[in-house]
Amino acid sequence: MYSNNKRLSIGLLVFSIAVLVLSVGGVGAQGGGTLRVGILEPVNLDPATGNSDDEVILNRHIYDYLIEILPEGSLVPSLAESWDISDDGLTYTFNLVEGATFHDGSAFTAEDVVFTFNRMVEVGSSAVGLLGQAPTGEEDDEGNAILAPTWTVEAVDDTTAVFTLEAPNADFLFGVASRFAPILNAGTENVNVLGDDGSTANFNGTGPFILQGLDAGEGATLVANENYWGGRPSLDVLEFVFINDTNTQVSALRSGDVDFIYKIPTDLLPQIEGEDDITISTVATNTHPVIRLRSDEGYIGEDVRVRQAFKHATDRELLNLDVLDGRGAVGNNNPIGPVYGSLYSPIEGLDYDPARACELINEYAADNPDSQWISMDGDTATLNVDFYVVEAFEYPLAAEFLQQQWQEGCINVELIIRPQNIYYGDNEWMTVDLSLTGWGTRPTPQEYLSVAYVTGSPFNESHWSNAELDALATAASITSDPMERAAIYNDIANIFEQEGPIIVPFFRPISGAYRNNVDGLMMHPFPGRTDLDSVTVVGD
Amino acid sequence: MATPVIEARNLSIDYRIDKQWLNAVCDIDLTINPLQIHGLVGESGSGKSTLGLGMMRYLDSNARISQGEILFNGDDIARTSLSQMRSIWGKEISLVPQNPLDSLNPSMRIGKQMAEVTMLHMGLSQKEALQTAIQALEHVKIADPEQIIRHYPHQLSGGMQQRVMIAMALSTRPKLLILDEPTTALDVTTQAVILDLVRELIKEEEAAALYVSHDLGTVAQLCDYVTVLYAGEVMESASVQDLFAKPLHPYTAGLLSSLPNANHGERNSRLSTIDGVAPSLAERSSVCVFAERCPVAIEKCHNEKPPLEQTVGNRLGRCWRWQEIDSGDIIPRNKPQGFITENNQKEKSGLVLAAHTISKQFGEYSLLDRLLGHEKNYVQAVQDVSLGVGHSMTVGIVGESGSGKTTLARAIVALISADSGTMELLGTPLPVELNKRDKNALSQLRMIFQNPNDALNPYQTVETTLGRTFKVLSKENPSATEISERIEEVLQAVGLAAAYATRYPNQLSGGEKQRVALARASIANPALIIADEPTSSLDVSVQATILNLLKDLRAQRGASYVVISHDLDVIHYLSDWIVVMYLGEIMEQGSSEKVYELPMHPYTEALLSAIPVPDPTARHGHIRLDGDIPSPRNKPTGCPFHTRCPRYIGDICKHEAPPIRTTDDGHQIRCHIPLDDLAITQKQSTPERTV
Amino acid sequence: MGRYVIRRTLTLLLTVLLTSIIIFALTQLLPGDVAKLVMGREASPSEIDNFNERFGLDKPMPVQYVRWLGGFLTGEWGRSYIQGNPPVRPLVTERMANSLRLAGFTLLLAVPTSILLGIGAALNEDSWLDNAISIVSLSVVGLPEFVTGIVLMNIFALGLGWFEATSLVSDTMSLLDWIRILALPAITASFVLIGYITRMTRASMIDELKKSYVRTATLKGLPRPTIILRHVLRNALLPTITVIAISIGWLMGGIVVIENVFNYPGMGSELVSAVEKKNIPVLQAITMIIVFIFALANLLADLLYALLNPRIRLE
Amino acid sequence: MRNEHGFINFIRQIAQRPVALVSMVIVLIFILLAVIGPAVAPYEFDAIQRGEDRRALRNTPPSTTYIMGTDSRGRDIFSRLLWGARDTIGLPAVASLLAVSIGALIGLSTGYVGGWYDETVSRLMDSLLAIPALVLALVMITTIVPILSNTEVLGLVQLVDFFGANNISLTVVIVLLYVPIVARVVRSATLNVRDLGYIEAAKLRGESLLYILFSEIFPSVLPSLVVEGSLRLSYAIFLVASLGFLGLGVQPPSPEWGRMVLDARNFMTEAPWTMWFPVLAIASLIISINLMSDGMRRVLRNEIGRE
Repeated sequence: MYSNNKRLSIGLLVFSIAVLVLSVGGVGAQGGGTLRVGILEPVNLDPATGNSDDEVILNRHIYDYLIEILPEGSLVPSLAESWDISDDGLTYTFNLVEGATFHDGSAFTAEDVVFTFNRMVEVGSSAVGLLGQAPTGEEDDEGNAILAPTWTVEAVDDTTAVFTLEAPNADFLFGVASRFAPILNAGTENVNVLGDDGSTANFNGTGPFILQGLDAGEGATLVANENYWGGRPSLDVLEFVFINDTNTQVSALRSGDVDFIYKIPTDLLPQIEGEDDITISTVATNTHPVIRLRSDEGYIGEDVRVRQAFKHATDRELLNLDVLDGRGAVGNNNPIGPVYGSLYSPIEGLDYDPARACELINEYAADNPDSQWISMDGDTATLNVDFYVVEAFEYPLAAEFLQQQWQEGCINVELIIRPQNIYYGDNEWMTVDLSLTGWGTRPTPQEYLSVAYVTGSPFNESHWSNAELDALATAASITSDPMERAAIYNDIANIFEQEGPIIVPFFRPISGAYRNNVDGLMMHPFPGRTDLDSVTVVGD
Repeated sequence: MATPVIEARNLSIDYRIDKQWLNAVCDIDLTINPLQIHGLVGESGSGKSTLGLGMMRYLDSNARISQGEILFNGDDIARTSLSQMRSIWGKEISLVPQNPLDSLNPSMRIGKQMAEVTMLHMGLSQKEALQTAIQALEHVKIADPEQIIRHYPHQLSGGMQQRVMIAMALSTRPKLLILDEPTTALDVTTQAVILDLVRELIKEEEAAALYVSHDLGTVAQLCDYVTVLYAGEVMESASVQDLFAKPLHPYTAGLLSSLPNANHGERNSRLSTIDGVAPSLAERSSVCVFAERCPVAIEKCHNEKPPLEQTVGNRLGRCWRWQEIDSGDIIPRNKPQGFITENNQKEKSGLVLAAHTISKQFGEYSLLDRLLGHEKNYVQAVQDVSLGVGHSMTVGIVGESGSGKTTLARAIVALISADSGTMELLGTPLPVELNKRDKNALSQLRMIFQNPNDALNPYQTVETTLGRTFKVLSKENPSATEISERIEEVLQAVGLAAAYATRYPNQLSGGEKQRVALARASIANPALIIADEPTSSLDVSVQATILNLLKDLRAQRGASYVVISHDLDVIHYLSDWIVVMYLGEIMEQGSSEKVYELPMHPYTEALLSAIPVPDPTARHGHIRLDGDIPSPRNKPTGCPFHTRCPRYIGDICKHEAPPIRTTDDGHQIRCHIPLDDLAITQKQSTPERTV
Repeated sequence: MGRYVIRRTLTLLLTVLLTSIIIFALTQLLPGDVAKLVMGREASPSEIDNFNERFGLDKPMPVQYVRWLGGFLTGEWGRSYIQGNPPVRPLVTERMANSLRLAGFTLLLAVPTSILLGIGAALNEDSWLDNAISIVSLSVVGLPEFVTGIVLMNIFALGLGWFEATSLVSDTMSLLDWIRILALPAITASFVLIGYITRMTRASMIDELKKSYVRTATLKGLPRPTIILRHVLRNALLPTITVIAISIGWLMGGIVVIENVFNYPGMGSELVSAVEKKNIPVLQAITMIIVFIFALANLLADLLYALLNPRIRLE
Repeated sequence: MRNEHGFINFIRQIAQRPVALVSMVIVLIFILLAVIGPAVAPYEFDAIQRGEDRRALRNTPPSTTYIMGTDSRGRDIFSRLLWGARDTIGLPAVASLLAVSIGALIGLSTGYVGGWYDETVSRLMDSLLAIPALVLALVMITTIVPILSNTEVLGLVQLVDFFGANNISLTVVIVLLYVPIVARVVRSATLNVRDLGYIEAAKLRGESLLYILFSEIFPSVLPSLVVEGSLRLSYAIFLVASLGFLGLGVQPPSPEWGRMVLDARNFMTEAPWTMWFPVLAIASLIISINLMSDGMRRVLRNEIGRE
């Protein structure tokens, strides 16, 4: 009770100072100011499971990670001052900062780390997959294999937390740094659940900002944490305004109702480019659409010729030009893009050749005269299939262009544009023959493989199973040497190119924009992880 | 002679219809002298209401005074501004309108509405005005006026509402009162009371009045002087005695002789009729407007408009031939003839229709009512009614509103299902529910509806309506030619040319519609036709033709009729047997002569007494009933009539249902008073009527 | 009258109950697995189980309905599935307050304007003024709200800068701030209302003017303004009052499009987002509130009508 | 007395009212466009430009080649409007026709038969009316589409394939929303004539229920049905456009006008024509329908007044 009141009074004090500063109209000594960020309404605020940009950006300012991933991809200390990895790669020892406190005043200790990571297992966080998990051999009621983590965590003393792994995991640190792993206060029961009176006591982090109020559907107000262990942030107030439509976000930015937004549809960019008081910040990311053919038995992508035909029929360069005005990076049909630097392999792919596509379709048709997808016009075969497209970014537009391109390659598709709630909520993305799914940026390329491409991976939407790929992926997961890893990924890229059931036409850059009175802002490739605590806002 | 209260000279009022100004009333000369009640009589469309309201300079928004002047207090109010009229309206000239409920503001208390007038014109304070209103209400014999001023209009009965209107009109002691059909919406017993009251008050207040009405009977009873209007023109104008004694205009003569009691009980002769229909506004000609329908029109009448000139004595008239009429050289009306009876089936034994103890309740008792513990709220519309109809016989059912006569008729044809009781048609049982009746029953038992305007489907031609009826009801499947032959036949029988077959109802006049309805009822040769108020919405001149037609049809085809009417004269003229109903029960039934000429039951007696006789020399019936007809919801116990009965004999009437007393000839009377006692007093009162 | 009130109230409750079943059934049919929608497409099975258990979604539907109804009636409206799972009631009541503000402001604009226009048109029936008013009111009533909204926004917010284009509501706003935000949505909504109410007022006014009691009043010698004000208006406004009351219901829930255009945080826009996110507790609470207000507004309309109309009141 | 009867007379009287006449002509033109639009449109509705051309053709202002300019995807707005007339008018027209037919049937039968049947059906209709139209539409449309597209009911599958799940569900929504309203109007019109002499005369000659409903009562409710039908049409267009604007109606690339406004909204300042043309089209269509039905209503009122 006492601590609550204290926290409240500190909050009030801070807030009144902020208001005072603002109302005077001047800018405090620290630069300060209020930054208003226009975001979509966050949905799931549980730090261990909330995964969208809009969820992460809120949590990452209230909480701290053990390890921070910088925009360019490197891992730097945060709550963990340093870490040691044993030679066998099975023991990770984290040395924690001293003097960090949670917003309610309690001290940060290794117990909090243990609590956080164990809770992730409890609530079934996706991060567990990154940290490492393996089948227990048992199945649940619905026949899904029950998985168990392959690591344990313990607190050696207040400032030392140790993870012990059953098998080496080259990306383990990325798991620790993942967006699902902000450090919670040990013992918090309803993490990030508002109190009956709307109180924010359960948003108890060590982070640079304290959540002051959260109005469902409207916004969240965060105030600077005066006692932040890393030094008080420059901003006095960080305000998130929920605007559920990216176009409206753009209008709000232009009218000055918000200072920063981070997801601007490509076709709106030209109009902002003309604005004097707005700066556009574009970061290359690994965000990409995946056009995937379901490849298990009885589905359209079962025959590798069909997969290849689709690739030959797709002019990825042109698509990048048409859809993104050439802003994207042309992909080469595997999920690992140029942002991963050396891990990206710029292989020579199957070239755009609609005639070749037609040949392949014809061959396929000759071998499968009864195929439900084939229709014959004289000697020419045409492949007909429904093309499900998720309604996100400019993907529906891309689908329209693809539809036109494919026609020249003897592929005739009917577009079915689906809102996300149906496409994902009704599991269409996991079941239909041909679809376009969006994939966002992941800190490590390995994640794509383990989540969606190796045999039996939980979101293997194409249901592809390739033993060679599986073996290479496993090898990569335990290889920490970058050169060796790059070589493995190169092999993987070749498999994808020749046999893979997916087309990755481009990697989409993400553009944010801020008003020119915002200073020191640097967009993160995963925009939700953009760090705003050193940003200042001048004047108003 | 005193200066007239108001005088119209050459007054014409036009209406703008379809971008054209049409003459509604034309060239009117009308003078009302002090203390005079001036009757303005005419059929529908004659312009009497336009003129009546026009006299007080009140015109519809699409009307104008096109010529002439109206002199009131020496000023020509036809030319004054509306704002000047406001100081006259309600103060010097007041209106008692036709429909009191519509004429009162539904959301304002009676007292406030009344007070408005005196506050405006007499400068009274609200308190004084309310006090005046109470006095005014007392004046019109309303009991408990302190309560009434707090009521809203809908809480009062029609008679009370009209008393309020009268009280309001008289509250500023106006010089002139315009009464626009003040009793049309009222029952005959209430009408009698109101007319008495009006006459009394006007005399008392020393006002003059213009009484606008279609009813020659009330005019004869109330007025001193009468102006007859036809197609917007004055036909004749005379003192009430002169006019009724000797009409000098063929129209007036025709009107008077078309009344059902004009034959003085000669029930087997035709009524005199006025053929044709009145011209519409657009059809009015520059010749004699009545020439087309006039039985004595000569060529001149079709070429020149007769002037309104002074005729005998103080009378005015507009006819080229008034001298010949006056001298008795020509009889200005159609000659009534007897009815030609072809196949008289009167001798046939047995009954066409026998109904035993028919009862019908209305009202609901919902689940919610039960939950809230409300009393059952039934209306006993018809109770234990039995009657029989013989072959070629007409049974007339008479009663005021709420008497259950229409309910009874509808129960017989099964438009509503009787709750209890049995019926037989031509000796075979007749189910009470319509869907259980077979084709034979349906075709033998037909009905004519009250309102000719909605009796025919506006979207079907006469041919379609008649043809469908014939096809559905005939026993064999008639061919198309048979159907069209039959249509021609019945149209002829009801006096319509074959060309009418292709017309739609909106191309027919009211009388023509009722003829088609009659044709429809008789097309499949029914044994019994139920006619519910067949003439009540028609003008007297048209009523006569329909009444004649009904009689003709009966004479020729031998069908039986049950005729329902509130008009005892009509019933008497048509029927062999009369049934008198009150609050759902039969009070008296007997042969037409017996009931009409020697009524035994106090109610029948009162009813007869209330009928205004179109003869100013006849003494008014003296029996007046107190109060209003009780609501059927709160039907009195015992004898239903006891609350108003002038011969109430005590608690027995209140607590015990009266016995049915039957005389030798089947005359039945429900009354506690023994027959002999009833007969004695009746003999004293009946000779007063010059029937 | 008492009986009438009881009957109407019972009917209202019955209707609301029936509607709640319809709504509940519909929400169950909404596409997509709730847990997946909330937890994200890559949620693990255990995540989903946790979620379902936490919100009782593993129970059979009738059980869920009864629980929900019971909770709703006792004021325990549950917690939102999303955004820190705030309790639903304060969330919805806040939206309701916003909607009420907008509704109130709209009525303030629309009612006097339209009644004056209606009376003006009726008193000059078939004149050029009447025709002009009729054509304009028919036109604005037919325009989709997004059309008027966008036009107004272009002119007054983006062009002239008088009002706000988007409605960013905060707790510390002054009345003037509110007006700047409410003005455009309210004007947009009042266009529709003005169309309706003007026509209704005109029609009933014309009907009333033709009634015999007006003639009676005229022939009492009362001046025209007195007749209009004292006699005609009260009767003529009866149907108008009904329309106004009903439009409260519409303003509270039916102006989704307007709220969308101006990004106004009313119940309508919350409803849309609840449908999209399948945030069933919020969705149900909001629809129930809207239906209830809608029904209540209708009831209010009927009762007002009855109260002002002695013919019904004294029945 | 009138000699003409029925429809011709009705049209003639409408022709005497300039406002009603003009709006009727405009409505007819729109309907004509819905029928022949695609045939006369200079370009395909989904003719998006590819490659380098696209950048140049995006959001170009009106010119002789593209008389209403192009949209953000380089598509000819004029052509899209012409193609879109079918979705914008056709679907609401079919749907409101269905709603009017079903509503008329329910209204006639409940009004005439009465009793518990009337009570039950009317209560049900009231419940549907107790939910604001757009709210019901929102919830239903998101519900019906997936149900339809996942259906395996034979016949329905073909229907969905042919018309599209979205169009069918829009139609169902409109029908569900408007049937109660139409039924209410027809019911009260039926109640007005139910007890008239000519209906009772038909009863008394033992006519069947269907004959009475359709041959005797229907003609007299037809005028109010026509007026109500045209009102419903305008509301249905309104609704489809509004849902399109909310992104829930007819799905792209179909050029439904409400959806066009939604898409154009982002370019409100850069390429205002992309928004103004569809806005103008919707506005003039709906205003014309309203003025037309108002004209019809006035003519009908005069008719009744005169009889």
